[in-house]
Parts: sequence; structure tokens; C-alpha cells
Amino acid sequence: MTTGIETTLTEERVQQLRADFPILAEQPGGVPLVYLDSGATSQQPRQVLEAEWAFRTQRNAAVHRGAHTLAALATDDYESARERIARFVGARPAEISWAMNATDALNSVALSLAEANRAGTTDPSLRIREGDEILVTEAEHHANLLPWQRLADETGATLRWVEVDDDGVWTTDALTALITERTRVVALAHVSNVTGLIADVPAVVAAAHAVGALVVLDACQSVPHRPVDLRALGVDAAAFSSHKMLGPGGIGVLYLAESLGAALPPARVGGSMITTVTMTEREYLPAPQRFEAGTQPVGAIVGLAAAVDYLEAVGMPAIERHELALGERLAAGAASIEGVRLVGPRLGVERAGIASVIVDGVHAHDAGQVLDAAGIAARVGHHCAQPLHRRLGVAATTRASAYLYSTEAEVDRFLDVLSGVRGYFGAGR
Amino acid sequence: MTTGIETTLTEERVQQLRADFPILAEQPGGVPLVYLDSGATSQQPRQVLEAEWAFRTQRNAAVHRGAHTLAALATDDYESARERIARFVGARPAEISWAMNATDALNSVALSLAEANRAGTTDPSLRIREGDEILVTEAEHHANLLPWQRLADETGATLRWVEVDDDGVWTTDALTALITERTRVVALAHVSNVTGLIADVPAVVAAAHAVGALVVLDACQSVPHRPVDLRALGVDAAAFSSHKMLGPGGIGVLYLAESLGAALPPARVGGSMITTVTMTEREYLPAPQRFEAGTQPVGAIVGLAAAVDYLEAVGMPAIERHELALGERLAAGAASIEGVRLVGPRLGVERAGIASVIVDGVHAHDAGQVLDAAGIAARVGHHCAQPLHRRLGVAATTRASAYLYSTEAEVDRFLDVLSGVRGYFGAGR
Amino acid sequence: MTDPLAGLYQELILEHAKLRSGEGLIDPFDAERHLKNPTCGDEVTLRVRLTGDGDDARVDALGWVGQGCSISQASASVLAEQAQGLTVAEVRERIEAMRELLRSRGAAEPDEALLGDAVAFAGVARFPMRVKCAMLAWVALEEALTATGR
Amino acid sequence: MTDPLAGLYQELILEHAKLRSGEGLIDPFDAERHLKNPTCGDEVTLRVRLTGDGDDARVDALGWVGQGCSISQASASVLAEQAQGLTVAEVRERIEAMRELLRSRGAAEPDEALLGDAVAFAGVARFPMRVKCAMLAWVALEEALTATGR
Ligand SMILES: Cc1ncc(COP(=O)(O)O)c(C=O)c1O
Ligand SMILES: Cc1ncc(COP(=O)(O)O)c(C=O)c1O
Repeated sequence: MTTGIETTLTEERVQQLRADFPILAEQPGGVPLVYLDSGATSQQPRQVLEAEWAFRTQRNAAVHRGAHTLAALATDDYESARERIARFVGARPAEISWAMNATDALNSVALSLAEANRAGTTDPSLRIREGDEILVTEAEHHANLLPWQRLADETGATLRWVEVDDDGVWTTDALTALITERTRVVALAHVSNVTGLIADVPAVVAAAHAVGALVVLDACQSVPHRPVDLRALGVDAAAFSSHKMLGPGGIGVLYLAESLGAALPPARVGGSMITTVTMTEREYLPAPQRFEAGTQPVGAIVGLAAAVDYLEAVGMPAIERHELALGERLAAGAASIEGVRLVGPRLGVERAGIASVIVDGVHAHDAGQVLDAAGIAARVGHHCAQPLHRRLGVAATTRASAYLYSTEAEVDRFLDVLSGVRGYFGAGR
Repeated sequence: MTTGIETTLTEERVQQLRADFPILAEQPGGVPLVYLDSGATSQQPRQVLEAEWAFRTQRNAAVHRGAHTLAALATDDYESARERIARFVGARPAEISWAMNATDALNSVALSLAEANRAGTTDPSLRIREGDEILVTEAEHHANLLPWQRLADETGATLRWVEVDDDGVWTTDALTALITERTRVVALAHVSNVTGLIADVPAVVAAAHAVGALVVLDACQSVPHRPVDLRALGVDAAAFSSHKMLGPGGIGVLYLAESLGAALPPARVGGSMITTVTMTEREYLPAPQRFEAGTQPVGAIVGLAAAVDYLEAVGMPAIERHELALGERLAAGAASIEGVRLVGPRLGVERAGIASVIVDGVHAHDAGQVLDAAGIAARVGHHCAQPLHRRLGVAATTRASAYLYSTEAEVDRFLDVLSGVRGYFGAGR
Repeated sequence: MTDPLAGLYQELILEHAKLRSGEGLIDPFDAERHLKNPTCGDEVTLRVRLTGDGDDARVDALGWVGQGCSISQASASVLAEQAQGLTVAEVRERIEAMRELLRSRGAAEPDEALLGDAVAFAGVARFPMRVKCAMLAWVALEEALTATGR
Repeated sequence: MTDPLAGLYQELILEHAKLRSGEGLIDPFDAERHLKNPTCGDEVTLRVRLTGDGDDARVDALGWVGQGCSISQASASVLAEQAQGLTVAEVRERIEAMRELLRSRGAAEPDEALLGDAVAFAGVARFPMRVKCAMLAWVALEEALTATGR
């Protein structure tokens, strides 16, 4: 296409981008690296490292607490980063606060709800009582399951879930059918890290809000890979991780819609989030500071903002289309290999750039080893989704996950080596 | 001295070290930087940045979950970092887990104790009931006060504290006199971030353990500055922050002595910390993994290990002596300025390289501004210790805090500018 | 070397920090506001009494007590002098002008006709960490006026 | 290009992964252990029956069931063949030798006289992520022996 609007990433553009990622030129196993594990963690472009390096060697200081020039510079960088990251996901700056990772952000929401209920909250949007329900999907990552199990245990609420089918897929209808007057929280992944299934979030939000339930979105696999506007989606809370979107580790993002952020007590308490403290009493600042106890990872936040700048410069719509194409290629290719079972949405149904497979007669660990010997970094295991795998009848799957720097050639190489796995182990003979 | 053993840092050695810290050559306000705010956050040597850069451009991957070569390399770096950091504080590797910062680590301990008690623990070392007591000092940083306030609120325990005198100092005798059969937890700072007071930890541990109470040490201002052997001290838990010890932000360290780590439930739940998960049940891994939900900041941990290597190469005993000397110089100098009141231990009593002062008739913010105009980055405010400041009768103090790269000339420059502050504002005229 | 602080601590500011015009809590009053800057602990309690009605409502009296840095104390003192006798609309216009000036990072040209002595705070705009100090009493008055319903 | 996997997946390992010697749970038994590798989900349940007393106690029978990668299944199979009839002390010696070999990262020279077929796992030492797989059944046996009190 030559419309002037970049609708996807050309091969040439991807090659250009790859040059920004030093690690992609490495040969960790003595063979060129084919990195298809971006669903676990992404690689980082030099632009991100350089932004952090500049901050840490020129402007590093504790923010919001000092009057000296260095502290003022650092505070500027910190708040500018918050603004850019907020804009990237369609949020207001005050709706964005920091966590250790997405897991921590999701825990925070659940812990804060628990705390609010222990304190006997009268806010109907926060109240969770015995007999109430918390709804999740059977495909959730443990990070978006265990905190809700624990909240249910503590409040006496019942954890319910929409089941997946033989392919590991749940439907919007089945999920919304489970939403009742008792539902207080619906927690779900925007995109599954195993199946690549893309949830119809607006439909879920409409059904949940109709009964006054909160919607908590695990956006770990969506925000890095497609344009996401959290306000437009209407969710009450969302979480995602810097390390999955070209940014550094050690920084998760917690989105709390304005009204929820104003109502929730903090999960963590300490310095920089209070107005007045006596030996027995404490008063908290408003959001977002209320949720930012202690020294925040400013260098990493600056790095994440640089990652966001990078993603925006490339263009999220183009990244999305590039990955949808790779996802389709992965899925179609894998499905056509004899003895390989593809998990997730049927061919033809949109899926993110993720494909997980089961190789008949070969344990995923063995499959991963063969791939690794060919330089292919794919992931084998339960991908922190044991209930889903139990339902699929396996302990582990083999997953390839793409990003903006992934190429068709890499996908083809993966498929090629995958097709040789059963032969290697003499399976099916 | 020419004993061959480096007993302190010579001027020449400090100058050598300073060359490793790019930021120290900056002139953020148009004047050379005199960085005396290391108590808030320290600066980072290139060795730390380079170690992180190397990891992130050559070996970055999610750890402990992948079978591919890159993941194996990253896991090696991760566990090697844990070993070095553990050794640095006299701990076993399994006693060290990661947090967002020290605040988060301290919150974790309190949250885990709350969780254990909600679950009706039968372990007498964890049990906290109505009428039990949690003991802190009036000088604690909010990070080591608010989590205990909240735990007391929830369990019905009473928060007690040893009071400070007019100088902001508490005594070991006064503290141990408050330890009774009802005391379940004693939480205290090893070194005060305001007064520089050094606690007699072994005496506190002996008294606390005699009644079966846990000791939680806020080691934020000790581990970076002096040799600390947590096992030898005998504390049950401790917390410190990477960003205060030449390392990157975004990584706090939680030490849980073996027996406590084996007994405590996790504060955060999610991926990588479980053995088996069903939709309604979860089983946790042993320590330290149990306390490491979600993707850990491996790059930052590698950076922290490089910081530890750097500190060890310089020598913690020499760093300690260098800072004790600077602390004494700061204190003696400040005390001799008319109209300046020095907070903390009397002259002659050992103090860390920290001095906080009150300038008669001048608000700390104004004092800080005058210092900043001279390029001096000192801190003004309540330093997250409002109760202590309330006791001192002021809203804010002006604090200078040193590190291994601080020089006598910098201390003298601070004292010189400080002595002109009252004149500038016409105070005392 | 020029004193980098001269722009911040104008002679007039240092004087007002000592002068403390309007210090003391008036009674009776129409509204009171207590504000605090959690970063530095600065506090101000401000009371305002109005006279007249509707668009004619004017500041009859204004008093404050507070503690904090010289910037925050001086700005309360200047405000007390300025606001006296102005209509509510005029006061609001000045508060907005002050806010714009302080947030400009030094780019705005202060409107001396409107702000009078308060232009002395123009230099604060170059010290972002101090902007809150300079605005503290002004925001307190703004909120107090709102509380009076005018 | 030589096959980088050849060192790991020795012919003997691939064979044992299919052979599965000792598969099945024996009854009666003196001790049973269930072990799991949480990283990859590999599991083994192993039972052992001893005969004789004191230093003379020998492995009379050993059976296991499990699921997992070829390395973990093959190593259980090899173990079952090796341990049969050995004294407890001899079994422990072999488990220790296996552990040392696997932890050596390839630096150790495998003791073929002692380990027999198990030397085929020497290549695993170069794949640290797989060491736990290869040790799973062996650790289960070690713990089961301890549970018998011998
Ligand atoms: C004594 C003390 N405790 C706790 C903290 C909190 O550390 P952090 O902000 O890294 O969580 C600090 C530093 O701010 C401190 O000085
Ligand atoms: C869908 C999903 N949710 C949650 C997480 C947890 O993210 P993190 O490990 O960064 O906390 C991940 C990634 O591991 C994920 O893919």
C-alpha cells in the first residue's frame, strides 16, 4: 500500500527497528537468536537504555521531596513520564500510579478492596460481602487469579469463573451470563498470554456496570501490542508491565479510574503518600500519590516513558496489524503440522501474535530444547495458567509470541523446527 | 597510616572513586554539584550502569520459567546476584527476596503477619492478638511506622513506642524497658535517617527474643554505609533499598531469617511463586520464591549486585570510617554556628554521616534554597519522620547526608553556606 | 557572579515575610479555609468577611495565621494587602493572574497594574518546587470565596 | 554443524524414555515419595521396598509412575534398573555421584564404573535448566530411603 498512512510494518521497517535492539544480534547459544518469547518479556531498544542512562547520570535524585535543583529536574522527568504513559493508554495522569510489576498492581487492587472491607466501607462500589461473587475466566494468568481467590477467601465471597472449551477459549456470552446482582468484581485478561484470545472488553464492562460490579483488566498482553484507550474501554482498574513493552523491569503500571482511585485505600503505606502522621494516626494524600509509598523507580519510569515514545513513533496501529499477521501465520502454520495441536481461537478468528501448541507424544520441555538448539527462544510450560492447561489436558504447552521486531522469517523458522520435533523423539512412529 | 590495611578513604582515593560517578561532575544549577543528599538516594557509578546495560543488551530474559539459553543465562545472573547480595549482609541466599523498595519490603512483613493471623496461625511466633503489643521508636521513618500502625489496627494490638528526648534521641534502656511478655514485634531503624543515631541492635534483639518477639530492622541507612551481618545481629527480618547503596531504583531487599521465611505466608500472590494452582486452591513454593510473585526486576538486581561488588572492592570498614569522620565534622561544624541547632546524638557520640539542623528564625525551605543556590543538594523537610519533628517542635529540618564519594571540602562548603543563612534572611537581627 | 537567589527573594518578599500584613484571625467571618502543603509542611488558615451583595460583594476583611517558608508567609501578607476592598470578581481575577504567572516558568510577563506588589513573586516561577508555597494563601482565599457561595 | 542436542539426548536416554523400566507402583512398600518440579510440571511418585537389616538393607523392589519430559522419565527408568539389589549405602553413593555429575556444568568426569548407564546423563550437566528433570526420581528415592529410617 502506498496510502502514506503506514498500515503495517514493512519488512524493511522491521529490519530498521531491529537495529535498535542490541540483543537481537546476539548469538547466546552459538546460533543467531530467534526471539519468540516477547509474551514473557520483551527486549529493549537502545533509546530506552539511553534515556535511563541520561537520567541516572545527569538528573538522578529523589523526587517530590527535595527543594534542590537536581530534585526539581528529577521531579520534572518523573511527572512528564507519568503524563506520557497516561496519554498512551488514554488515562489522566492522576489515574496512573506505579507498582513493582503487573502482578503487584493486581494484588494492590485486591488488597485495597480487602482493606476497604475490613474498615467497613460504606461505599457500595467497594463492598464485598459473604455471598457476593467475584468473576474471572478459567484462562487467567495466576497474577489475575490468585489475588481474587484470596480476596474471596477473606471476604466470604464466591469465586466464579467462565469455563473454557477444548481449545482453551471462553465466550463473551458465557461470561456475561454469569454476571448477576451478586457480582462485585469482574477480573479478566484483555488478551490471553496462552491462547492469544482477545476479549470483548466493552461488552463485559457494559454487563458488569449494569449490576454495579467493578471491572479489573489485566492489560499485560494488550497495552504493549495494540492501541488501548482505558477510559474508552470503561474499565475501573487495569494493570500492565513495563518489561513487556520495551521498557525496563521493575515497573508495573496501575490504572485506577478517577472515582475508584479516590475511593480506594492504599495497599502499601509509608513515606511520600501522607499528609499528616502521628504515632497513632495517618492521613493519606489523594491519588496517585496515595498509591506511591516509598521511593519510586524513577529511572525505570523514565525508561518506560522512552519505550512509550518509541512505540508511538512506530505507531500502535501498525504494530497491531504486524502482530495480527504474524499471529495468523503462526497459527495457520502450526495447525498444518501433523501431530501438532493448536490451542486458542480457531483459524480465521482474530488472535494476538501468540500461538501455543501441543506436540503429540513429546513433552513441551523436549520440544523447547529442540527449538533452543536452533536458536529459537520460545517458551514451554504452563505459562502461569495451570487451570487452563489442566483443562487442555496437558501440563505444558510450547508458545511462540511475537512483537514489533519479529519477522515472518522468524515465524517460518519456528514452524520449520517445530515440524521436526516429533521426528527427533521418534514420536508417532 | 601505612599498615597496608586501608582503615579509611584517603582524599586521593575518594577523588579516584568520584571519577566513577558521572553525575558528580554535573552542574545542574550552573554551579558545581555538592551532593549531600545520599540519605535520600545515592548516586550510581558507571560500573553499575554498565553491568545493567550488559545484562539488558546481551542476556535479558524472564528467569526461572524458560528452557531456552537466554533464559538460562538470565537465571544464572539472577541467582548469582542473589548470592552476592546475601553474602554482603551475612545472609543465606534463600533468606533474600525482592521488593519494590524498602517500604514495600517492610509492608510485606506486616501484611504477611496480618494474613497469617487472619488465617488463624497456630505458630506462636506469628500470633498477634488483641492486647498484644508492637513496639517502635518515635524516630521511625514513616515506612517503618505506618505498616505497624495498620497491623495494630487490624489485630487489635497496641502500638507502643519509646520516646525521644529534646535532641530526637532514644536510649536502648528506655526501649528495652518497654519490652514485655505482650510484645510481639519490635520494629526499629538500625540508623536514623534524621539524627544519624546508631541503634544497639544486639541488645534490642536479646531483649525481644527473651519474650519471643520478632525483631524487624529497617536497615536502609545502615547496609549502604557500614558492614552489616544480619545473621550475626540476629534480627528476624530486615529491609533495605538498592537506590541508597549505589544501585538502581526499583529494587528493595527483604531479608527473612530462615525460620520466619519458612513460616510466613506471602504478601503478594501470582505467577512463579506457586507449585499447584486450581481455580480455588493455591500452594506456594518455599522461600525465597514464595515472596517473588511476578516478573522480578532482574536488570536492577544485576545492577544492585554490581553495586555490592563495588562497595566490597572499596571496603565497607573503610567506608564506615570515612563517613563517621564526615558525620563528626558535619556535627561539630554545625553545632558551632550561632543560631544553628544540631539534632541527634551529642558531639562525641558516634553518629552516621548524617546531620540535621534547625536554623533559628529561618524556615528549612528557605535554608535549602540558599544551599541550592550554592550548588549544595541537601534535603529540607520532615524526612518522612513527622512524629520526630513534632517532638523537636519544628515542621522541617535541613539535612546533609554523606557517602563514600563525599569529601571534607564538601562538608566544609555546606557549613560555610549554612553559616550565612541567617544573615541572608536577616534572622537574629 | 550574580546572586541566583535575588530573583526569588526580592527585597519586597523578605520584608513582607516579616511584616505579615493581615496576620490574625478575624471574627466574625463568612468563610474559613485551612490548607497545607504536605511536601514541606507549610500551613495557612485564612478567614474572609464580605460586605455587599451579588456582583457588588467586596472583601471587607481578611485575616490569616500560618507557618512556613518566607515565600508562603510573604505571599499571604501581600494577598491580605491586595484583596482588601476589592470585589469578589476582582479578587478572583488577581488569583488567576497570580497562578498563571507562577506556572509560567518565567515565560510570562507579569501584569503589574493588576498584581501590584505581587509581581515580586515573578521570580518564583523559575523555582517550580516553590510555586505551591507562593500560591498557598491565594488558593485558600479562592476556596474560601467559593465557600461563601460567591 | 554437529547436533548441539546430541550431548543431551543420548540414544540411551531416548530409549529409556520409551522403555520406562520400573514403571508401576509396587505394593507392599516401605516408603513412597511424590515429587514435583514446579517450573515444568514434571512429577514422579516412587515407592521402594527394602529387604535385610542395618547395613545389609538392600533395595528389594522399586516402582514409579510419573509424567514429564524425556529426561525425567528416562532417568527414572535408568534409576530403577540401577538401584535394584544394591545396599542402601550403595544407592546413596550413586545418587550423590549423579548429583555431582549433573551440577558440574560439564566439568566433572563421569564415573562409569559407579554410574553405569546413568553416565548417559553427563550431557545434561551443560543444560542447567534440565538438571532438576534428571534428578527428580533420584531425589525422590533419596527421600524415600530417608523416610524408611535407613
Ligand atoms: C530509615 C529509612 N527507612 C525507610 C526508608 C524508605 O526507603 P524507600 O523509600 O527506598 O522505600 C528510608 C528512605 O527513604 C529511610 O531512610
Ligand atoms: C496476561 C498476563 N498477566 C499477568 C502477567 C504478570 O506480569 P508480571 O510478571 O510482569 O507481573 C503476565 C506476564 O507474565 C501476563 O502475560
